[in-house]
Amino acid sequence: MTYDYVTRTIARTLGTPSRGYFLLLAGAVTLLAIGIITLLFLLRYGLGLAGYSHPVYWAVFITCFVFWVGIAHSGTLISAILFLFRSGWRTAVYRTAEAMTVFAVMTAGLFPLIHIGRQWYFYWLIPYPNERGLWPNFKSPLIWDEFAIGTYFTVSTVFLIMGLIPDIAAVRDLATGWRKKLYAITSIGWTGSNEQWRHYSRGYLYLAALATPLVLSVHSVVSWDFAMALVPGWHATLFAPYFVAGAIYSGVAMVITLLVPIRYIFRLEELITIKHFENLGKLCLLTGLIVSYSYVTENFIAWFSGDEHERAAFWYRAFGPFWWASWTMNICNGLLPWLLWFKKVRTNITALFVISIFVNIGMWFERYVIIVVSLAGEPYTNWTNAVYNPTWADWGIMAGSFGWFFMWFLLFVKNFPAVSISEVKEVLPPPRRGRVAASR
Amino acid sequence: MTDAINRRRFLKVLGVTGAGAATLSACGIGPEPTERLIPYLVQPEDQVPGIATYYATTCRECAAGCGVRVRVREGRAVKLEGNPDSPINRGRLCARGQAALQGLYNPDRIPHPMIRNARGVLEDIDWDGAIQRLTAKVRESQGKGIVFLTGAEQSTFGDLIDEWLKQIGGRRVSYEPFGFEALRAGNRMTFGTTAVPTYDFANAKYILSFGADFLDTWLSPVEFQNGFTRAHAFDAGRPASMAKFVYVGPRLSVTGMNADEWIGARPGTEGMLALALAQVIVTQHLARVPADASRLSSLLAGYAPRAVATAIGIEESVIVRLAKEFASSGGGLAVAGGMATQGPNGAEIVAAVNILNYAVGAVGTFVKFGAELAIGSTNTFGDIATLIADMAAGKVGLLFVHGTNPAYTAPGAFPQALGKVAYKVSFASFMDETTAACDLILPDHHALEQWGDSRPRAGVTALQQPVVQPVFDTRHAGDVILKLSGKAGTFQDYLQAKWKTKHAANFDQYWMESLAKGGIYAEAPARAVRLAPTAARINPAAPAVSTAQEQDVVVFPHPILHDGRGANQPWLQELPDPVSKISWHSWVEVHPDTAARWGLATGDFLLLKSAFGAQKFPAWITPSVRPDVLAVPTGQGHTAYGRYAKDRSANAFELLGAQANGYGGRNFTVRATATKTGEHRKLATAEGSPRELGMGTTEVLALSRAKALHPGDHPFHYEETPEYAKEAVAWWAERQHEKASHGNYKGEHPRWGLAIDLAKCTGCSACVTACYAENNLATVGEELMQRRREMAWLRLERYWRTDAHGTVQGAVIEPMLCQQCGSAPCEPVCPVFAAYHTPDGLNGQVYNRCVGTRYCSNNCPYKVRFFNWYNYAERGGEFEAFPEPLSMLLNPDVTVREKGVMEKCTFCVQRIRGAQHQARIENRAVKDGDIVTACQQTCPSDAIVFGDLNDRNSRVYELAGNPRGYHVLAGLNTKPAITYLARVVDQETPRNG
Amino acid sequence: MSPTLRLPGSVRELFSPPPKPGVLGVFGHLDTTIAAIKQLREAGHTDFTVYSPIPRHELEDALAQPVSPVRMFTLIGGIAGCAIGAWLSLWMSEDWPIQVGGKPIGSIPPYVVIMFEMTILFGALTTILGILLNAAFAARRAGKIMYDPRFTNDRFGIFVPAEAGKAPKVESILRSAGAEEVRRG
Amino acid sequence: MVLILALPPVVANGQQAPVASSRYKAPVISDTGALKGPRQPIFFRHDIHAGQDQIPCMYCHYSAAISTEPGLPSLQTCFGCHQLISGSTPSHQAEIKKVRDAWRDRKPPEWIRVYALPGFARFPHMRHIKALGTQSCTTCHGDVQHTPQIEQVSTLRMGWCIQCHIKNNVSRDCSVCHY
Repeated sequence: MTYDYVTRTIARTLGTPSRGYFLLLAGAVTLLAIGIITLLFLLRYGLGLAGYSHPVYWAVFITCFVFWVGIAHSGTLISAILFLFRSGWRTAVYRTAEAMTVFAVMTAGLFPLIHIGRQWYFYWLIPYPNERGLWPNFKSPLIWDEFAIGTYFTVSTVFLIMGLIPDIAAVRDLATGWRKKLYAITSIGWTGSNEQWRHYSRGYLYLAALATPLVLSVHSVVSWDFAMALVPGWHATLFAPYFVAGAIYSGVAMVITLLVPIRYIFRLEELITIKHFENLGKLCLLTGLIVSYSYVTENFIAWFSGDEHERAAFWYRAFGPFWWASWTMNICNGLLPWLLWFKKVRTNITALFVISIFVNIGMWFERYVIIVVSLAGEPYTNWTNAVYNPTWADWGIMAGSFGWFFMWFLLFVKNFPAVSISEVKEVLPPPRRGRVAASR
Repeated sequence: MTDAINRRRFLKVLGVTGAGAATLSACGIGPEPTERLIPYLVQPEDQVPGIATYYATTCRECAAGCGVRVRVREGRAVKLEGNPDSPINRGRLCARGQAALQGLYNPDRIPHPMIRNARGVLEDIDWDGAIQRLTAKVRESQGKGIVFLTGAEQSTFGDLIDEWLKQIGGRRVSYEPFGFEALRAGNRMTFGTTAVPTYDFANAKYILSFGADFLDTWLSPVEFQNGFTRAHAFDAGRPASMAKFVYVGPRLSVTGMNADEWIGARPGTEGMLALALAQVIVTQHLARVPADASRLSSLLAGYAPRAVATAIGIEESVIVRLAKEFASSGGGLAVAGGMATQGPNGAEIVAAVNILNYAVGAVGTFVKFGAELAIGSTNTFGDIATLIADMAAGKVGLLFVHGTNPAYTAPGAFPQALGKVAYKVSFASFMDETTAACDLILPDHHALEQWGDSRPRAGVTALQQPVVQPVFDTRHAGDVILKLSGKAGTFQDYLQAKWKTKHAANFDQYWMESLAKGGIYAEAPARAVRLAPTAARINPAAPAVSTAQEQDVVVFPHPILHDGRGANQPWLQELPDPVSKISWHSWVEVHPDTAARWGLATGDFLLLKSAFGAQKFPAWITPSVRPDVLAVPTGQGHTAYGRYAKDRSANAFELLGAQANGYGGRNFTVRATATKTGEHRKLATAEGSPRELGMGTTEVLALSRAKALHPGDHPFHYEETPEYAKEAVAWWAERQHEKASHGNYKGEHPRWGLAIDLAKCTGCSACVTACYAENNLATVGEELMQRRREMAWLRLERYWRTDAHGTVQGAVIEPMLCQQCGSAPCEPVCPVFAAYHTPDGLNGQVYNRCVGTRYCSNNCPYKVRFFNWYNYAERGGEFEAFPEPLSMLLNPDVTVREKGVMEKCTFCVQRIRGAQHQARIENRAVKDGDIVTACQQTCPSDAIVFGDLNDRNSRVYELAGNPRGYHVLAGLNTKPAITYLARVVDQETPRNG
Repeated sequence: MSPTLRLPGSVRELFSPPPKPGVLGVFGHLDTTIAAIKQLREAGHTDFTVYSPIPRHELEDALAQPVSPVRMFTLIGGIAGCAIGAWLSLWMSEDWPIQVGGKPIGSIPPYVVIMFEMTILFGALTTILGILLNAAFAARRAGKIMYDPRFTNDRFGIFVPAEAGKAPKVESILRSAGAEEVRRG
Repeated sequence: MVLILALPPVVANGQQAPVASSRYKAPVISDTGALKGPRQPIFFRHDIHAGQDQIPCMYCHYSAAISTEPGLPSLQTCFGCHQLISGSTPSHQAEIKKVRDAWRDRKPPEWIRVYALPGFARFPHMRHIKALGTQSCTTCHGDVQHTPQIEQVSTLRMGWCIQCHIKNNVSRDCSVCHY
């Protein structure tokens, strides 16, 4: 495989889209439209349209929020952490993962704004100097959230763009017409001169070094939205690692879900090989096991603590009216990944794809269980245990979020190299005169 | 109605000042000030804008005649409070009284007189026209039988009617659906008088109720509840003791819930039980039995416990024990009424209970004849039956209806008979079932708009004065009658003239004083009664045992909607029934065993078919009713009356017959078949888990243990920190406090707190409605109630209380409201400081800062924060809570919340600030007792006390240190400002659920 | 950045520096490129530019470049971010003291989160800034020089600035090192 | 407003400061269109009543010192004087006639509101007058005594309230104004 081959194969993915692509895009936009219409209704009539019921004051919206933030995690993990670990196999997949990250955060970021009662005052959460002289409450986990998500979005975005620059330059030098102009601007004069590479590779290293703790922090902060509260089932020190693992788990699953079709549609079999998928599978297995372990720990501690409220909460979770949600979660996240112990499964694209879908579902339900069920069965006052059912408004917004995410993702893969050109080249043996000194 | 009309009427109602207008338009918390300011033409000398004026008048929601003080702001009545001068309610008020305002400003009131035209359709008519027509009608129907049907009307207005009827030759019939025929008949049998005595619960030492629901619907609930808690509460003014309360009846009512012991005797056998007790007492000489009681020995002989135990359905030993307890208490009081006395043998049961009272010498001490209750003077159901017969026979040519709605309470028979009446005139304020069938409608003023008086009991005359301008184009029925009878002057003049006859000497001063006091309150001389010879001949025989397919169905008065008159007041509809916690709908109570036998779940519909009618009710599975009894409340199922009442659930009166029984009463206990219809309904209930499950929210003490407590004991104290850590923790807490005491928090501040005595709280729910009234709480309607979206800042959690065997003996009611925690979980999680801690220790909730993340509610272990899912104040909105003119009773001192904001109990912060303003103006400090929260003010049993916990001399400080005191979920270290005092039960091993 | 650096008159000027005459050699192989670099250095050339589609350590070694100063940007940015985070949370709490949950007005533990996030944010942003500035100034120093689109694909290149006089000598060096193609501009 | 706070206590007690406005003569307004503020149904001139004639604010706005609401004088109050006083110039007479007509027709004028707070903010007038004195109306309402037609001189925005609260070192607690 030569450099030239790599460049051209990847550049080919930017060719004129097929009808299938446009159909997908149309689908995504339709979902988005549904979401927007639902949102307009919520704004006009109030959140009552959603299924909320005392005391379940957080529900599907926050579930989706956590779900998308979770998805956002594998991207930076693969691009930054594995970069620091110098693991070569990441090069072929990290671009997709990173794009996914950015768009997932974009999606997640919307939910806190949608779910608040007076959406038009969302900016009150931002510390801006105002005539009233009021500031937000930095003790509130929600403000931490705002900072964490904001930072994460900014950093992962610049990280993605940085990685893109040399590749954009590469496609610029191949492209023609308006695309050339676009790439000429977006590649901000990249030539690949030694000076550029020198600062670039250094900076990239530091970005990776900064992004790594960030990844771990963001979902910890999100988890503290719950861990900082005293709701039994939320109030656990375990939450930060538990959520981070869960996030990466769902993220990796989502990467697989996205890579499989991309690889198939763009004929990237030679760049994205079975090996890559197997490694993703392993990652999935690892994080999956951590998550399952967390489930066990949660329940054990609830029993071991001897606190009747904790016990009641987890009993309600497993055998209360929401048992189906809990068991969906346990099966999808706890049992399915065990299949990945087998190499046969890990190396079978179809199997991986199916599992990844189920993991995504399972992880959505995990958040549903943690948020909705914990609130519904909060045992402090037995008097208030709720009956909660989502309504069309909940589903509408959720559909919209998927539309929003996939719209951006589809637009991205058609306009920018979905696989890193320069980094793939890096792991190839460089061209040398004669076959001498291939030893390297 | 167009806005213009609204505005004009609105201006008519208030000579508006800016404030008045501003608050009305201030729907939502956005800045929406009035654009126009309309000054008074002439400033009423007793009204200052921004300052509330209180007028004393009388509550006419039921016949008890409680005195009220109406809080008037800028010409609008915004709140009712009990009149402390009134000996009846002693400044307290019940939920129904609180809701009188919603009758006054009800959007469904008949705005102007109406007449049925040739096409049989009601059309508008002006007053003069209407009165002309009526005068003519009266003239032509003289001799054809004129009947004036009123409610319990023991008043000058009643006298006026009688006078006029004498003049035109007609008769008056007064009708109370839940009359007290049994009581009067029973009294006649035993004491030869039909008078209804007053009962002195306050001084009783042992209270035994045979179905008498004196806390919710029987005679004078507020008065009795006040008295009852004085007797029954633990260490209420007396050395640690409490009067035991035993309830005998087929189901637990609000009254039953408060019993220390529940005897679920078979319905109809209460009399036998009473006589059995008397028998034991007399034969074993347990009390100083009056000499003439010997006459009864032959009667009692037949009621030895062994003989009747099986028939009654309880063990003989229990009967003997009860008799011993009752007699040895040295102050036993037995009352009979309600469900027990609404069967065919009701009168005998009353007589039997009278005998029991007589045996222990309660008659004359606790049962006071002389101070008779006016309610006893209404006509019997027998008279109603005859009236119906006369009407059906066409013997009534002209019928006036005022203050009663027989077409609803006597369905079937009455409406049919009504059709036969030539001309029907109604004075009703609402288009209720009866009025809808009338030919001429002359809407009367609401009680709060009119002059009047009432004599609820001998010695007491309560005055009524108009406190607001009439909201609609209505007229005082008295004025109308005066015009008809060709007399000059208004009813006010008539009233004063009548009063003058009683007290001529410097009348004006007397009049003004009476107005200020709300009436004249004198003690009627006691009247001794002796046992009548008939007493020995009574026979309270029990009816046959109900068979499998035929059930005993008990129709009982709804404690909130009563006989249905409250059904169009959204506050009352939304207020969960104190026992079932079901709102906006009716239900049938089914015992779990029965339900299991029939495969019934809560919400499944049962079709009850009696000899007289059939109705469907959703089942409520509850252990608080006998397995062989079904119980149905009245109140719902209106076919007219108004938007809130119409076509809602089923009318239980349909199941009842219109025939009077032996003693001229009505049978409210009927035999009926019950069949599952297969339909199901999600009931709008506020009930969560009916059992407290030992999660430590409520505490119950056996009387013996409570007595053993000494000052300084803390049986419920939750030890948060181990000994070795105490010092460090204290030091740390101190440092934390310093770090937290900047700016506004520097220096000394009060810490507002509340003490709630569960031993006093009866669960009557008056506080809840008072809270709705004071704090502009929105009513959300049935659909949203089903989704648990009620806005009640204060809810009453009812947990069944069982004995050692797990059988329900009553309930513990826990008022749950914002605990105003010292270190509140809700505060730190709010991103915008909308929930924060005020210097005076409240959990402030700044509506206009709230963005609605709802995190505070998630983090509140008490779950007492409520979210505005919709804009309940939106004009014409789907969930509008204050349709014109209901919005006029909005409290101007409280923000009307917008959609998307969180709200919760504020400890009536507007009252706190008001008191502080006043104190500042008067250059003094706020005194203990200056601030009274709405719930505390109305509580008939004085269970709630508000004050400053930092003030060593305040009442609340003292109560907070009470050994029975505990904090809910103290283990969470939230440091609540509310101290609950444990419920005390006169029982061996009580368990709270 | 060298102290002798002259800041450009305008941004425009920064991005379009004056053209520089010189020789461009295009190489197909890494080792030949490295050889050429070595020879050029021996010949005393220092300010030539090497193009490559990917970063290679061999090239860096051959060029013996100093470590990029970007790290200073990252460090300063991080510290500044942390400070800003601390100021934000603490000052804003004290500006209008509001008590919540009985916690101190300004309590460090919860604010650590803010500080941390701000550290990362500013660190990342300044790093980007560092890369851009350094690259920009480098480009400015090098001036407007010859470039070939293949460099981003599979070719290596060396541009040696040289007046017409010196050019032939440079060309010969490049050729001898194995350049596929040598151009003069 | 600094001036107001600096006034001698005698003024704070309600008497007019002789120097302040005894020489003041309300101007003759020829072009009312030029005046700022909303045009009221009756061209009521505070500068004549409060300035020239030195009627204390509390005479009409009688409840400001005891109530949260300043109170709007009832038409009776106006008529009380204008029964006798019918104005010197034709323009004045015209306006005063409106008052008398209104009284005759029992139809109070609908004044256009100038100062309005949102429904969620409470401003207890008596507390502020108690603290700042009876002359302190001008603190928020401007130099009414010399204003022919009332206009809103202060923003009534929260920041504006807060500044004054900080300056006078009184509570900034939210629940003082918002409940």
